[in-house]
Formats: sequence, C-alpha cells, structure tokens
Amino acid sequence: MRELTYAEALREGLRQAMRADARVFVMGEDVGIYGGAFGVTNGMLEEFGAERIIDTPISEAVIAGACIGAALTGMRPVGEIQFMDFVTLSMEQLVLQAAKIRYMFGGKASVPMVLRMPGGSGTGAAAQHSESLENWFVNVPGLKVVMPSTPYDAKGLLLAAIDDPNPVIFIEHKLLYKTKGPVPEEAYRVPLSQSVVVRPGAHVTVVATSIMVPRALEAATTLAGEGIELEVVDPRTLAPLDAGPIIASARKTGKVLVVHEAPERGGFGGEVVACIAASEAFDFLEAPIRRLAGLDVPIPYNRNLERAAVPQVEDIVREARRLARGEY
Amino acid sequence: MRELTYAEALREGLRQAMRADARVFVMGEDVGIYGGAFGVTNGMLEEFGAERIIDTPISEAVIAGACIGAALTGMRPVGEIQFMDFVTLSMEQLVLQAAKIRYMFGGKASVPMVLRMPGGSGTGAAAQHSESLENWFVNVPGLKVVMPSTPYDAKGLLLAAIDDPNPVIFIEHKLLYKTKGPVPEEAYRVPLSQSVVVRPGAHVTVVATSIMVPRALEAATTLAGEGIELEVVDPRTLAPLDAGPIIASARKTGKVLVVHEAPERGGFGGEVVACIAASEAFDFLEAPIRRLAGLDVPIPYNRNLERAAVPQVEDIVREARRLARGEY
Amino acid sequence: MIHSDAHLRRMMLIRAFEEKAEELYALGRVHGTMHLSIGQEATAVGMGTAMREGDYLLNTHRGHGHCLAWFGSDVRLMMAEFMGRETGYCRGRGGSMHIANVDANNLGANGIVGGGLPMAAGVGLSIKMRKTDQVGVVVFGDGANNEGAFHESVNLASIWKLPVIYLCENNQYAMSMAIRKSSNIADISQRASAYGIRGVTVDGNDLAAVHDVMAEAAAQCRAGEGPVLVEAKTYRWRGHSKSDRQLYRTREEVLDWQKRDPIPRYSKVLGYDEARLEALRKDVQAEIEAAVSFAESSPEPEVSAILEGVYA
Amino acid sequence: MIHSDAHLRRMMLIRAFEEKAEELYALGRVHGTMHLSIGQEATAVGMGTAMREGDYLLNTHRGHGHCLAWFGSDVRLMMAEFMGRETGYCRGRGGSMHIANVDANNLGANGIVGGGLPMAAGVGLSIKMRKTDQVGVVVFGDGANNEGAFHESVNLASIWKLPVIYLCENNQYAMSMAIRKSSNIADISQRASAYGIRGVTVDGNDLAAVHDVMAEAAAQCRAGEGPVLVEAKTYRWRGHSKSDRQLYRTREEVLDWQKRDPIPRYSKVLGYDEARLEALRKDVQAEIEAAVSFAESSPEPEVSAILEGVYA
Ligand SMILES: Cc1ncc(C[n+]2csc(CCOP(=O)(O)OP(=O)(O)O)c2C)c(N)n1
Ligand SMILES: Cc1ncc(C[n+]2csc(CCOP(=O)(O)OP(=O)(O)O)c2C)c(N)n1
Ligand SMILES: [Mg+2]
Ligand SMILES: [Mg+2]
Repeated sequence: MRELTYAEALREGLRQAMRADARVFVMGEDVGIYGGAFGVTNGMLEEFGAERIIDTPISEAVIAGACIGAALTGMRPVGEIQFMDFVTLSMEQLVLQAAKIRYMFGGKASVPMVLRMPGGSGTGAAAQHSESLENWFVNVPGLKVVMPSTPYDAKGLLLAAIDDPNPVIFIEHKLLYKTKGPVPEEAYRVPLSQSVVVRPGAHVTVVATSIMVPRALEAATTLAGEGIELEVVDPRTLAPLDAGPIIASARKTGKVLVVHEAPERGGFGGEVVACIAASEAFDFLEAPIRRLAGLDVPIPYNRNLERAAVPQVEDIVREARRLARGEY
Repeated sequence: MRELTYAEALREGLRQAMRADARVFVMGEDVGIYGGAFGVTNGMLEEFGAERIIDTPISEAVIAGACIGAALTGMRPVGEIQFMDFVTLSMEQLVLQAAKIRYMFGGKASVPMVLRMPGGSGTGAAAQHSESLENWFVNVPGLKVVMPSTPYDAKGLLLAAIDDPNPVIFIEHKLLYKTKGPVPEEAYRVPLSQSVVVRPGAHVTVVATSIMVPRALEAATTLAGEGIELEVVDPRTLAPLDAGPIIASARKTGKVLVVHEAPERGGFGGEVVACIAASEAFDFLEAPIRRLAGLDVPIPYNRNLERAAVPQVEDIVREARRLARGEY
Repeated sequence: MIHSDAHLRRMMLIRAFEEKAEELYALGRVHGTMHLSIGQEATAVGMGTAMREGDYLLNTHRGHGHCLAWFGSDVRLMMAEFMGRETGYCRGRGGSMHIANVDANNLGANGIVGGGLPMAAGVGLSIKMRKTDQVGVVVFGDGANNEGAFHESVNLASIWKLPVIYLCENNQYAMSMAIRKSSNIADISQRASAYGIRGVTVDGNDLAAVHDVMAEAAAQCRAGEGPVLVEAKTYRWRGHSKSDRQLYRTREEVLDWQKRDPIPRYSKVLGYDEARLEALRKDVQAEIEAAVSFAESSPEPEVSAILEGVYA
Repeated sequence: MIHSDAHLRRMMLIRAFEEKAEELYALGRVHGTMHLSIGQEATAVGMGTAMREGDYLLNTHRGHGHCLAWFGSDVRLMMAEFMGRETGYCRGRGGSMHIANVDANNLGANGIVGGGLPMAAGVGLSIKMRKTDQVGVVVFGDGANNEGAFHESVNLASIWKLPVIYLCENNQYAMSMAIRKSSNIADISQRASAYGIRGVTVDGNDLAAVHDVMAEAAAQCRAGEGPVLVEAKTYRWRGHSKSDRQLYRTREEVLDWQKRDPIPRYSKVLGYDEARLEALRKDVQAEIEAAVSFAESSPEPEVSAILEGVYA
C-alpha cells in the first residue's frame, strides 16, 4: 500500500472530509498560507480558500468558542490549537460549554466539533511547548479523547471524529508527524472507542499511547530476541475507553506495563491500571501492575534532560524485561 | 476543645497568617464587603482594609496571574477563585507559569502563593458550578494540591500552604463549610504531604478525599455494627502524595476502596489504585481494588439526579460491604 | 417601535415569573440558586421584540427575562425546568442557569460569566458561512465585560464582520462589585472603539429605546456591516442571588432606581390606567399559576436515566 | 535622552548575538526553536535605557534583545542558556524562550504569547503594596494583544493605578498573521481608551524616541498615575522562527523595512563613520565569540539532577 506521513494522512483526511461535506471547515492560528505550525494544513488554503481554511488571531479561548458556536448552529468545525499547551487557555469553553451543553440542555443540542492539537516533547521547545494534558480531558464527561499513533489511525480516526456528533479532542504528536506508514486512499474510518492489539505476545502486556506505541513496538522487537514476547495494546481513543482488549490482554499475560509520556502523577496510566485492577483480570495477575511514564517534571530544555524526562525505548525494554523476569 | 465550622477555621487561619506576616494578602471576586461567595472572608475587610482584602473584577486569568506576579516579587498572595469551575479560565497561568517558573528558571525564582477554591456538588447549582477538577492539578508537576476534609485540617493545612514556597492549589468543599469540628486557637500547621489514617480498621481500606472522608466515616460507623471494620485514610495533600500510609493500610487489610467525588474516568482514584497496584502491597491484595467515584456525567440540576451522580454514604456502605464479604 | 400591549404583558409575565420563583425558593420548593432580573425587564423585551425569528440568542445567568422574551417561549416549560422536572426545557438537567430552547435558536442561559461570548463569535461565523441573514445576540453583564473572553470575541467579530450583537446589560453591579470600581470608563460602549466597531449606550429601562437600538444593530448586522456593542443601563432590584446581604449599596440607591420601574413607564406610554394594569397583572399571574401547576404535576427525571445525553 | 556609544554598542551586541544564534542553529549546535528580533533592537535598548535598576521586566518569546538590554545582563550566561549549559541563566533548563535573570528583576522570557500580561498586573500590585517606586514593564507582541489576557491585565492595572508599562512591540506580524488582519484599528495604542489610560505609539526603530516615551511612561508610573500602553512600531526581519517560509509577506516589504535599520540610524545620530562602526562591530563580535567559548566549555546539566528545582 501507498505510504504517507502522519501529517500527510491527517491532511488527506481533512481534505476528504471537506470535499464530502460543505459544513466542515478548518480554523486556527496560521493554518492558511503558513500551512500550520507543523505543516498539517499545508496547501489546503489553495484548494478550499480562506473562507474554509480560516486563520484566526491569537485567541485560544475564542478559537474553541467559535468552534462550539458554529457546531451548535449547523457547521462541523475542525479547530486547531497550535501546541497543546495553549489549550490551557480554552479550558472553560471546552469543559464548561462544549462538554456539557448536550447534557445540560436535556440532550437537545449537539456540539459536533473536533479540536486538533499536537502534544508531547522531543523538539527542544522546553516546558511551555511540550505538554501532554490528555488526562485532563479524559476526566471530563461529554468529551471524547483520541490519540492516534500511526498515519493509518491518524486519518481514519480523524474522519471518524469529524463524523462524530460529540466534541472530540484530537491529540497528535509532534514527533509522529514525519513518521510514515501505509494509508489507503479512500476515506475510511477507524471507529472511535476501539482499543487494538497492535502486536500479540504471551509474556507482558504493554498498554501504550501515542508516540509510546512505536517505542513499545521497538522494545518488543528487541525483547523478542531475548525470547520475551510483548503484547502491545493501543487504546487509540482514551475516552470513552474500550477497556475490554486491555483487560483481556492483562488476563492472558498476567503482567502489565502501562506506558505514556505525560507525567506519571495523575496521568492516564492510573486510569488504565485502575480498570485492570478492578476487573476479572485481577485474579490472573502475576506481578504488580507497573507504570512507566513521564517524570514529574516540567520538560527541560537541555537535550539530555529532555530525553530523560520521558520514556524511551530502552526504558520500556528495561521495565518490560524486569516484569517478564519476575523482578517486581 | 472549641469547635469551629470549616469556614470559620479557614478564616481564622487567614487572619492569623495576615497578622503574622504583612506580605500575606487576600484577593478575589467579592472577598471584601460581600465576605466571599461562601462567607469565608466575612468580616476580614474590617480588620485588614481594602488594601489587603482585595476585590477584583471578574477576570480569573488575571486573578491567578496577579498572584503569581506578586509572589514572584516578594508577596505571599492567597487568591480565591469563587467556584472551582472558574479556574478553567486560569489554567494557562497556573500550569504554564506558576508551576514551571521555578524549574524553568533553574531553581532561581519562587512562586509562594495559595489559590483557594470551592469544589464539588450538592448545592443544586448544576453542571457549571459543581466541578471537581483536582486531578488536573495532580497531573501538573510543580503544583501542590491540598484538599482538607475537616475544620482542623482546613486551618492547619491553609497555614502550612501559606508558609510553603511553592504554588499550592487549595480545594475546599462547599458542603463542608458549615460542618463543625475541634480547632485549636493557636496558629498550628498541618504539614503538607502527610496522609493520615483517620479511623483504623482491619477489614477494608477506604481511601477518601474531601467530603468523602466524613461520608466514609459514617459508612464505617454503620458497618461497624455489622462487624466490618473500615480503615479510613485521608491523603489530605493529593500532590505530592504521601503514599506510604495508603500502601501500608492496603497491605494490612488486603482490600481497598478508593472514594472520591470527581468523575471516575481519569480521576485521582486511578492514581491511588496505581500506587497500590505497583507497590509491595500487591502481594497482600485479597480482592480487586475498587473505585467508587462520581459518575461520568455533568452534574445534573434535579436534586435526585444530583445526589445520584456522586457517592453517598449508602454507596460506600454497599461497596465496602461487598469487598469485605469477598463479593468481588 | 410599534407599541403593543403584548410588550407590556411580556414584561409583566417576566416580573411575575421571577416573583413566583422567589417565592418558591423561599418556601423551599426549589433548590439551587437563581438570579432575578426584576427591574431589568425592558432590556429583555426590547431585545426580544427587535429580533427576528430564526436569530440566535446566547443568554446570561440572569436570563429568565430574555428567555421569556424570545420566540416561542413557553412559561410552563420554563417553570418545569426551574423546578427540575422532566417536562422542563432541559428535562430538569439544567435548571435556572441553563434554560435553553434550542428549537427556537435560544442557545441557552449560561452559568459562566462571559461564557456565551466566545461561542457568539462562532454563531456569527456560522451565519456568515451559511450565508443566511440571521443575527446572533449575546447577552452579558457589566461584570462579564472584564473577562478576557469579551476582548477575544469582539475582536474576532470585528475583523470578520460577523453579525453579532453584543448586548451588555449594565445593571451597575457584578455581585458586590460596582462597575465604577471594576472599570475606568464612563460607558462600557466606549470599549467598541478598541475594535473599530460601533458602540451605543441606551437607557435599559426604556423598552422602546432598547428596541430601536437593537433593531438598528440587527439591521447593521444583516447588512453585513459587522458587530455592534450595545450597552443597556439598568438596575437589579434584588440581591445578586439568594444569599446577598447587599452591603455594597444603599437602600436609597435601590429606591431611586425603583422609581424608574420599566413596567409602569411603558404602561403610561400605552395609556393604561391602574385598573387595566391590574387586570393584566391578574391575567399574567393566572398564567404563572398554571405554569406552576403544570410543573408540579410533572414527573421528576428517572434516576435510572441519569447517564442519558452525556453523549449522542 | 542622553546619547551614548553604549546604546549603539548594546544594539550591535544584540544583533551579533542573534546572528550567532542563527548560525549555531543552522550548524545544528543548538536544538529547539528561537525567535530572532533582528531589526527590532532599538525598542529593546530604548526600553532598557529608560528604566531604572530595580524595575521589573516580563519579557516575550522574542526576548533576546530585552534581556541583553536589561540591567546586569551577561551575554555569556545567555549564550550558555541558549546552548543548554549548566552555567546558563536557567542552568540549561529554560533555553531561548525562558531566559530570566531573576537577580536583576528580569522575570524571564515567556513561551506563551501574552503569558507575561496577567503576571505584570501582580508585579504592579506588589510594587504598590510594598510602596516602592519600582515599575514593571511587560513586553508583548501585536499578536499577543488579541489574547484575553491583555484585556484583563490592562483593566486591572487601570482601575488600581498600577505602575506597569504595557510595551507592545508591533512588528506587523504574528507568525503569518498581519496586524491589519488581526485587528480593526490603526494603532494598537488606541486600545488604551477602552481602559481610560494613556496610550502612545512610537517609532520602534528610533532608539531615542522609544527611550523618551518609556521614560515618560515610567515617570507617570512612579508618580502613582497608573499604567501606560506603549506601542512601538517596528519590523521583524527574519522569519517567525526556524521553519517559516514567509509566504505571507513580500520581499519588497522586508527590504523596505531593512532600510530603516535602527543601528546605522542611531550611529548617524552619534556621528559614527563606517570605520568606527566596523571597529565596534569587531569588538562586539569578539564578545560574542567569547560567550560561545564560555558556553561550549561549560558542562551540560547532570541527568541525575533532572528533578532538582521542581519544588523548593
Ligand atoms: C467565570 C465566572 N466567574 C465568576 C462567576 C460568579 N458570578 C456569577 S454572576 C457574577 C456577577 C456577574 O456580574 P454581571 O456580569 O454584571 O452580571 P449580573 O449578575 O449583574 O447580571 C459572578 C461573579 C461565574 N459564574 N463565572
Ligand atoms: C498562547 C500562545 N498561542 C500561540 C503561540 C504560538 N506562537 C508563538 S509566537 C506567535 C506569534 C506571536 O506574535 P506577536 O505577539 O506579534 O509576537 P512576535 O512573534 O511578532 O514578536 C505564535 C502564534 C504561543 N506561543 N502561545
Ligand atoms: Mg451586573
Ligand atoms: Mg508581532
């Protein structure tokens, strides 16, 4: 199959959605002629014009709010927050309005919007441009939270998110934009709330999100050489979470490592662990459930510190190996 | 000992801090002549004047920011956000500035501030006035997160928070303001990051926060009549968390119920479960670790729905009983 | 404006609704909180009568009046919502601060001060993209005017010439904070100049004046000439909400404003005498009592349905 | 302003620092991103020379210049920070976007557009409460001016008469967004009227003009007369950051602004000929090379110390 980068896959998804439905439009800072800070909307201005690829002033609260207002009145906005960090300025609109409007109004209103934003560290942009805030949104009933880890999922989940009648927080990863993978040409959907086993294995379950999925797969390759088989599970949609495949895998391997980039404390890993620890998998656990996550530190500028602040392939290898060997 | 309400205890703590240190001041919406939406600062304007009990316009971003700026330059602000919900408007300043300044500046700057805010439901104010967002802050390295459950802790933790050289998010509960308890007159401190066993018991560990502590204690009284002894642990400071007493208790009882008001999904309960599931207590667990938390729903207006949305005493009784009886 | 008995009746219905709400609250028959707009009815009705069916409304927390002044409003469904019943506008999930009538493009009251402002820009954008001649009205208070959301929203509407009317109800206070303390300008409408748009201050207790200013603003919006900032100066007679001791203002000030009651003022314009006014009052009260009966005989939501509507 | 060779040298030092930064970046010797203020040096130095030691600075992401123009700045520590070394201002934890010199009341650059604005009000409040005659300066861009934070902060400073200078560097663009598209007014300083404060627009490429406006603003602040909004019109020569293809502006426009280079302009005021200027340039470049050597011979932070400084 044809290969695209993650950024290209997203762009293709956006294009297809916009061609198919005149209600879909893109709005954000520098999404037009600039093509977006990470180039995702590159060239889209030419095809769709400034009325559907809309550059906004630097006003994150109103970017979110404008998406909500437009969604409430018949449009299908796809907003972009230039870096996930800046969504801290949009929280009131997202959490107190978008997430609650349907429920507060007795189910009579709908906010079909997608808000895209790149999260994560690794670009040397330091503490204010490296946030991984996904678990905030997971904690907000009414929102859906998506984090694709491959070009294939990026396109398919984006199209599904745009179809979805609920507000969807769509979290991309800066380091994934240039990664390549097979992407079909047609406008396929990857259903929301479907976790997937991306690599089967007998010994240790690794539940990983976003950039940690390719890292876990790399770790799995390394460990396979040692006879340790990792089963890698990618939730893809963090909320509402499809816990079934995670629990089934935990039950099968009896050993679980949860890996994410966000700081461990209060992160999404706790949610995954708690789902497993309360489930029927509990009786099959052979070792403590371990988390491997970002250190509880603002992302440092220095390259070495930045790298050390979040899980790398070798960290996953080390932790999974210990679990497999019964060292916990 | 003399009894005070939770609100009175907070007020006494504030007064004592302000008398002892001219750098301490209070700032927020309607904290002056109005006395605060929940009366916590009632009468303080008279004692300290409008220069130290400062009414602000309705501008939550700048309330947080002004606290940070003042703290950075030698003051000890105690800000108030009228309802925790509105802190969604302050997140950029709290998360990207207050929490990170010390670290980003190589440890050379300090942000000694406290931001008080009432969380929780139960007053019939519906979805936009009932948030329990504590786990957002737990997920932010650089912040401390405090949630007192008694008048005694309210005063002692507040004084400790004001002393602390770090930014502290201080979360009160609306339904606790009128609850009474013994409060010493002197300006005592309850150290941050000290979990406490508020009731010892042999059969089930209940880790509860804020309003869920008195509810857990009530449940414990009920179940004691059935011969089931709950051990109730109150973390008091959620971040940095003193996990020791929680793990020790889990190890002792082998059965754990984590109770909080915030929505279960992505909530602080996951953090507690994950700390236990990864610890030496794992080998002593006799049952799945259970969470009992708010439903994943915006808080509804109708009284019956509002009550059903978050754990009540009878829910804790039911869940703890099942755990004790081995029904999980 | 073409004067009409219906306008007077509408103001009186709002007044009666809120007086009843207050009473029900005092009797413990509703819970939660509420914000009464008694004294401000002319702004709500002046706004409502100036707009067209199909326009959009984004309302404030103090929004009973605007909701009742909006197209197709049904006081029974409002009362049922206020009392938390399944038959209410929001099936009892929203309550006083969140009453919406989505079918009539009333996109709801808002518990967040300034919460409707960012969304209003999106409503305007949507109208522009869909190329209809609708207008969006967002109502907010003098306090809300100091939220960052105001700045971002008005700026966006200004540069894109969005058909949005920013209606600031300046009732002099935001809880205990007087507008003269929370801002340094004489008229909130002056802020329009920071965005290169038109700003107007109007007597918010004069129904016809509000109507005319709003009608003109709506016409400007429909002509594609962009947003307008309208400031309606008025006064809240009651406390901010239930628990307000009102230490921040004098009794005299309140009494002084009560002399400018918009209802008798407009009834004089219509030439009503006391008897006719009293008859209308009775009529309106009967409607309110019927609404209470409707609400009280309506079921409460089923607890088992609590999760319904979180997601589609 | 009293003219001085030191001012010229300072502008040239900033220029040389940033040209070196660009070079190091191109060579892959630094990572991350950076924002160059080449062409805008007069604003930074005009600001720095107008303030007093003890005043506070809250800086932007495009802040190398202001940092170097601030009291006690050490270009070696800046370079070391830029290169992520333990000897840098922030021990290598901050980088280009977060350089601070807290000892000198330089409270740091900010990666968040408008991020310094809310804090600036707090700095002003603190000065007022401590009853010193300090002043706080917050620097932000034309783009930042559309953030809600601007509105909330200026309003607060206005009502409390806080000693804060809001220095908006209008370099015409926020990334690809031209100011004429992101706001509907001719001068950003017009926004002062929405808060009842003084607003001034100044030629940001004229060092003396910037100095004089800032000195006057500082005097007003020290006299307790409240905040001032200063708009300095200038132009960014380089792209927004490393990855900018600059499709949003013409080459002619850039060239046109380059003719207004503040450095030769001020050197003429001082009566420099090309030879003297060249000598100064060499001198400044030597200082920059020494800074690079200092940085490169400095250790990187110990990975084991990664958690140091998260909490006190
Ligand atoms: C963001 C936010 N901050 C604070 C509040 C609490 N609050 C509710 S109404 C109110 C006063 C609002 O004043 P104004 O905007 O003038 O409207 P009014 O109540 O006078 O109609 C306040 C502070 C809130 N609901 N939302
Ligand atoms: C809150 C926020 N939004 C967006 C960005 C991304 N960003 C960084 S600089 C910039 C442009 C800023 O423009 P302006 O304020 O004019 O300053 P300039 O870069 O021109 O100096 C943008 C959009 C950011 N850092 N912070
Ligand atoms: Mg008001
Ligand atoms: Mg700019």
